[in-house]
Amino acid sequence: MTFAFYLFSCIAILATAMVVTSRHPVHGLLYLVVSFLAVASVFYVLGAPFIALLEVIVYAGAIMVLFVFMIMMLNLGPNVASEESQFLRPSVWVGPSLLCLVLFVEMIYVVVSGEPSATAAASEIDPKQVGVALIGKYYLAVEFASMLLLAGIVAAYHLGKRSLPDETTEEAIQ
Amino acid sequence: MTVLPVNGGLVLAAGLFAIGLLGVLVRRNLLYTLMCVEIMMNAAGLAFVVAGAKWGQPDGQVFFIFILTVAAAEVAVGLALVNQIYRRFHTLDNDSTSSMRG
Amino acid sequence: MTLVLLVFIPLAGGLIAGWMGGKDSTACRWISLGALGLDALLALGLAFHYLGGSGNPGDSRWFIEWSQPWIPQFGISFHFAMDGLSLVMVLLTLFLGLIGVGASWTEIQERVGFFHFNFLWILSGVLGVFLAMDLFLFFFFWEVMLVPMYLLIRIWGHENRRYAAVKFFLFTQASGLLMLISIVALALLHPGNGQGVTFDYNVFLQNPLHGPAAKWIMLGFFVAFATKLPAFPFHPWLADAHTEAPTAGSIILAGILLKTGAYGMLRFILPLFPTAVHEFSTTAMILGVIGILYAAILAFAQDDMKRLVAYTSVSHMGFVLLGIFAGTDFALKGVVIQMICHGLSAGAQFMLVGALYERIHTRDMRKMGGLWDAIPGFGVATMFFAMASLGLPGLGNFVAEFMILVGSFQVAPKLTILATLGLIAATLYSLRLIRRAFHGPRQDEKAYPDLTLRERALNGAFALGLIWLGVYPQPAINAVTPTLKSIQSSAATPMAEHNAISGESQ
Amino acid sequence: MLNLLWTIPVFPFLGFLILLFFGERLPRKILALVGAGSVGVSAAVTSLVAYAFITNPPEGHAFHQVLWTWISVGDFHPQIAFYLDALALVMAGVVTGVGFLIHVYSIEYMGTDKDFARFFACMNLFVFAMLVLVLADNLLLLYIGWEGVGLCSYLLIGFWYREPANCTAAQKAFIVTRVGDTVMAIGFFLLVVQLGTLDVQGLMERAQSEWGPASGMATLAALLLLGGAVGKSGQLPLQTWLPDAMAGPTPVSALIHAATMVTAGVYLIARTHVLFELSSTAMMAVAVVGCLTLLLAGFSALVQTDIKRVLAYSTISQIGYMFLALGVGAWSAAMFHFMTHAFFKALLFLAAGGVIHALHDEQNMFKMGGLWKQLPVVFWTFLIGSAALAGIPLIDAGFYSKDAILWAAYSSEHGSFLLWLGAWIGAIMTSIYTFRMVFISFFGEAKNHVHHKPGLTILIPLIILAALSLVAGFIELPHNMGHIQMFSHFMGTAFESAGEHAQTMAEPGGEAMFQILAGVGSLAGVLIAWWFFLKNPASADSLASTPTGSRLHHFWKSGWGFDAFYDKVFVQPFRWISEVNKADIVDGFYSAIAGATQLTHSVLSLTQTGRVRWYAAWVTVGSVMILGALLFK
Repeated sequence: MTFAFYLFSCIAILATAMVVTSRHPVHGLLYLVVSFLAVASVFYVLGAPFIALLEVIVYAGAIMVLFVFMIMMLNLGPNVASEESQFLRPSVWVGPSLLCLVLFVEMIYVVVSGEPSATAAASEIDPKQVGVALIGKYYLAVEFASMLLLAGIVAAYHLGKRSLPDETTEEAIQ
Repeated sequence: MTVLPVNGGLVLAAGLFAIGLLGVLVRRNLLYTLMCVEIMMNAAGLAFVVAGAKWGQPDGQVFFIFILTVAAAEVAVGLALVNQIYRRFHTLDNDSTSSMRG
Repeated sequence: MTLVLLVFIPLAGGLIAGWMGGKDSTACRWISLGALGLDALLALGLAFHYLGGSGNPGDSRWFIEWSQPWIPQFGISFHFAMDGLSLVMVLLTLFLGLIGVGASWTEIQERVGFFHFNFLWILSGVLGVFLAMDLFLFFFFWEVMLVPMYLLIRIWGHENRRYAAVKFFLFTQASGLLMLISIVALALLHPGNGQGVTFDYNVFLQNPLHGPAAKWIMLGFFVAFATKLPAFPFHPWLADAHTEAPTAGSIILAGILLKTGAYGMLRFILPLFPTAVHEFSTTAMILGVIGILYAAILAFAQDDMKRLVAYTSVSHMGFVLLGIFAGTDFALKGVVIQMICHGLSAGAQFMLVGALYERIHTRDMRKMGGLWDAIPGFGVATMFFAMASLGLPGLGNFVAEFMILVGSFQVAPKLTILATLGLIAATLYSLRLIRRAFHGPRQDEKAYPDLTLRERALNGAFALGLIWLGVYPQPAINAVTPTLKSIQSSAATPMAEHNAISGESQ
Repeated sequence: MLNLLWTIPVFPFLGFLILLFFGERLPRKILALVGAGSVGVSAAVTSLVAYAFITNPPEGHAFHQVLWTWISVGDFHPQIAFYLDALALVMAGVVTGVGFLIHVYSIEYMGTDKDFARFFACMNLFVFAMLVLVLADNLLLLYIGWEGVGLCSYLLIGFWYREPANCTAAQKAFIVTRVGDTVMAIGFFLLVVQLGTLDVQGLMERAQSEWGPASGMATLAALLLLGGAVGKSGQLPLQTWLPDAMAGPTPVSALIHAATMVTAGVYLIARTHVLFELSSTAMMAVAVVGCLTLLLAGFSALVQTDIKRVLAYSTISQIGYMFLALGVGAWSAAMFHFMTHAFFKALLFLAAGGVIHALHDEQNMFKMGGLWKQLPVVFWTFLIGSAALAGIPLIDAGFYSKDAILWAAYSSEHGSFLLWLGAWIGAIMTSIYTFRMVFISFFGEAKNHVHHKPGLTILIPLIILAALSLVAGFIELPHNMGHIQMFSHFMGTAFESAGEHAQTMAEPGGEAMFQILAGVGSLAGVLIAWWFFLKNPASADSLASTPTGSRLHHFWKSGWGFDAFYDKVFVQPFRWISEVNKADIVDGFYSAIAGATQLTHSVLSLTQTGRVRWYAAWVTVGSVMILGALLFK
């Protein structure tokens, strides 16, 4: 089990790194799917099969499909890739990388210094438990989440319309 | 009885988060920015699930579900915005879309 | 219930006037006049009943009291009460309110309904301030009068109104915040009546707060009231607000809103924090004296007529501050008379400046001169109120200033002598105003209409009030005597030695 | 009859109200009737009251009439109440009597002025205020009149307000007297706080019983009251306003700045004489102020060219005599001189006004000359007035009243030889400058044409006043010449101690010598004036053109440099401060807060770039720092 965990972890890290560095959005997207699948496996290893399934269905499935649709709709030409490579000079990488590294080190420090026993007994938490907690203790949060989704739908519908009044350019002219 | 690599899980979450953040900071393409935000949220969810697993409680997973919801809504709205922006500016470079004078 | 009605009538009148405004602006003026007239009749009825001798309520502190729980968890209630001091201030408010409606009869031509809505809501807030005996309610009304006043300046003001309105708002709001903190701190720190937190004035009154906390809370109140008053370092908002406000706004601002600061000091600071006041009184009196002289010098230098009058307000309010913190019988009674008289004289002066502006379209005295030739009625009226403002004996301001100065002479002779120099300074700026605007050669040969009948009537009302208070102020003094006595006895403990001295020498 | 007392001030006040409200609409004849008539009625009532008072004196020789209680605070109850005793009666008589004559005179003098109604309104208001002042039963009510006359003085000096110089003079008069009034107000505070009343009689009793002689408090209170008196009466050091006050119309100068208002200070001190008697320091101060003022003003009068300014300085000087008399405790002598002075100075001003009027507002004496033939009545009355002013022996009122003062200055217990000497030199100066004025303006060659001769309404008041100037002196004669003491006996009912002074003066031999000296002095003055200004004018000019002479001339003419001094020390710094601080430095502090806020805003708005990646970077930096702070604290 431990071995599986480390394996999938490595895959997730590598795939994610490829996402960040890839030149073409579609390539990045595929790496992202890989990453999500790896994380789903990690979930399974950690004893959360329901979440692993959700990860695959919602993240790797639905959300990624949305991205794909969007890329297809925008119909980005080949110049995007070359443009990207222009942006991605090494000098651009240095600062943010250092910053993220520091943040990473700090987080590691938190994790390491927090608890002497680095491990815990594995115990699977089945969907039933999750369901009871979700509809019991967190019923109000579920309501909020549903409202959020509704708001997301409305917003996406509104923004997705073709003819929005062109405020930005007007302001730019002023 | 197997032993869970709790620390390993948290370190993985931290790593994914850092990489996602790096992407947000470096990439100028809005699509990439959105993808990297997804990565970061996923990492956060991972941390929740690991913590839940450690204490043997379902709450971590519940929160992953909430994060999932937020991510879904965010992607929907975000992609609609990307669509709109591309239509208006004919580019996805988020530096060139700023009209603020600041 | 009468008290609630007193506060409620202007509120309702404001709503109706605002609603009517779009259709018929004359009707809307009459409605606000009617609402205020009704209110004034009510207040006069109360005055005759309770001050006219027969209806003396005996030993009770309040004439009328009305209380209804509002937020019982925190001991907050709709607690209104009226005593002599409140009654006098209510009468002044309604009098100036009526004058204000009259003064803006022709001046305000745009958005008349909304103007009267704001105007009446200010008055309602002021009435609430004078009647509320729950500190939370007091703060509520304190804010109610603020926002419409801001709008009044912002919308109907003169050239620089935006700056003035924002300045007014920021000063009052910042100081109001301090007061809110003080009120909450007082409610939390006060032992109360043993039934949890309370904001009730009577409870605070029975058991004044002592110690270092009292000092800080007192300072919070002081800064808030001193800003409203305004006292010396907190005065800069006033000149701009008064100068830019429309005439009715200036009248209300100078006549009543400033008085809420003095009222607050009398009502809350003196009796609730006797020891703290005792320690602080010298500082406050020094601030008062500085205010008197400093503002007088500022007034002397101004070219803008309205600004000059505005600074005279600061100077006169310095006397009020001096008197309040002198705390003697003489001084406190003088303070009340000064509040009324300043309301009348400053109100009249602002009205005259406004009427003059309507005719010659400037307030710059460098562009005036020799106006007595063209509009002698204005000259006479301005002369009269300038004389009132410089404390000519026979007019109310003299009685007030004399009593304040005698009262403060009992406790601080040296400071009083300095304050008395303010009388000379008042002469300087008043005469300079007359000299530059009305005397000297004419600057142009245009003919201007003199005071109309309406303006004469309004000025006459002011003048009669001042003469009455100048030769027979006793009714006003009698009305507030019980209140001031109880304020003094609450504040007396540490001041006993002073009163003993002054009592013996009399 | 005495109950009519309260109506005396009411009539002029009614007149004022009528003129104020209907002045624009009524014809001039009615205006004149109301303006002069109201004062006339008041004078008639005064004489009725006086008759009742003298024939049938009330108990204690004082009548007290309470109208209502003004203020009542604690034990302090000033009332609106009138108090009539000999002192008040004499003052009221002079105010209404002389006032009436001057009003009548003004009907013609101001006849062509377009602000006829305003003039009479102010004059009536003045008479009202002055009557309140003299009849007041307490100092607070007196203060109403006191400031009221100040206001009227201001209004009337600035009557021709179109001329900026007049406005300046008016303002100066008000402000300078206000300085004195403020000092006096402080004195009131002291009295109220210490003695608990301002009621004059009660105050005097309490002062005697609680303070006693030579008490520091009494000295302080008396000196503070003196401050007010000095301001109103144009004495050192607040005398500078009075010469400028001549900017007003001449009847105003006659009524306010010669006969009545400026003597209010004398009245105040006489009224509170018990308080002054408690303190020899204060008495000394009064005497010294009087003596110095009469000398200084005498020298200034000597070099003026404007006829009204000569008279103004002479007024200052004569009031100096009254102060001197007060300072040596010769209360009734002071009041006697006040009365005769009111007659002859009003006369002089009115006669001078006649001349000025006849010459179309020419006030420079050196442009008059030779007028005695052209304006005979005016000339003779002016001459009588001058004789009274100069104190020409035996024939006129001025001699007797001034002589009483001179004698008291030497013989009284507060007096001294130095005070007498000063007063005597002053008397010589008086007669020099008076007859210089007479000789220059009425004799010599005519330099100006008389445009129109004064009518009867001008001449009748002149003649009446001239008669009074001659005969008024005979009601009080020194005991070696007739020994009539009507006036001092009458005044004695108001001043309990006045009788004692009469006894200390009983040294017949010495007094005769002093009378002769005084008479010789004034006659010598006439001779000197005749020599320098009529017989031999060149000698006066050559004296004035020597370097010392011209400097002295200039110095005296500018009133001993007081104006320049006050300008440098008070006026300029005040103007400077007010000009510098026009925009209110305190506001600068708040503007600085606002400025700092705006500065911070503009700095921070630089970070609002709209570049999402930078925002994210800043968020990251922030979280790194917060995490770091938490971990490695």
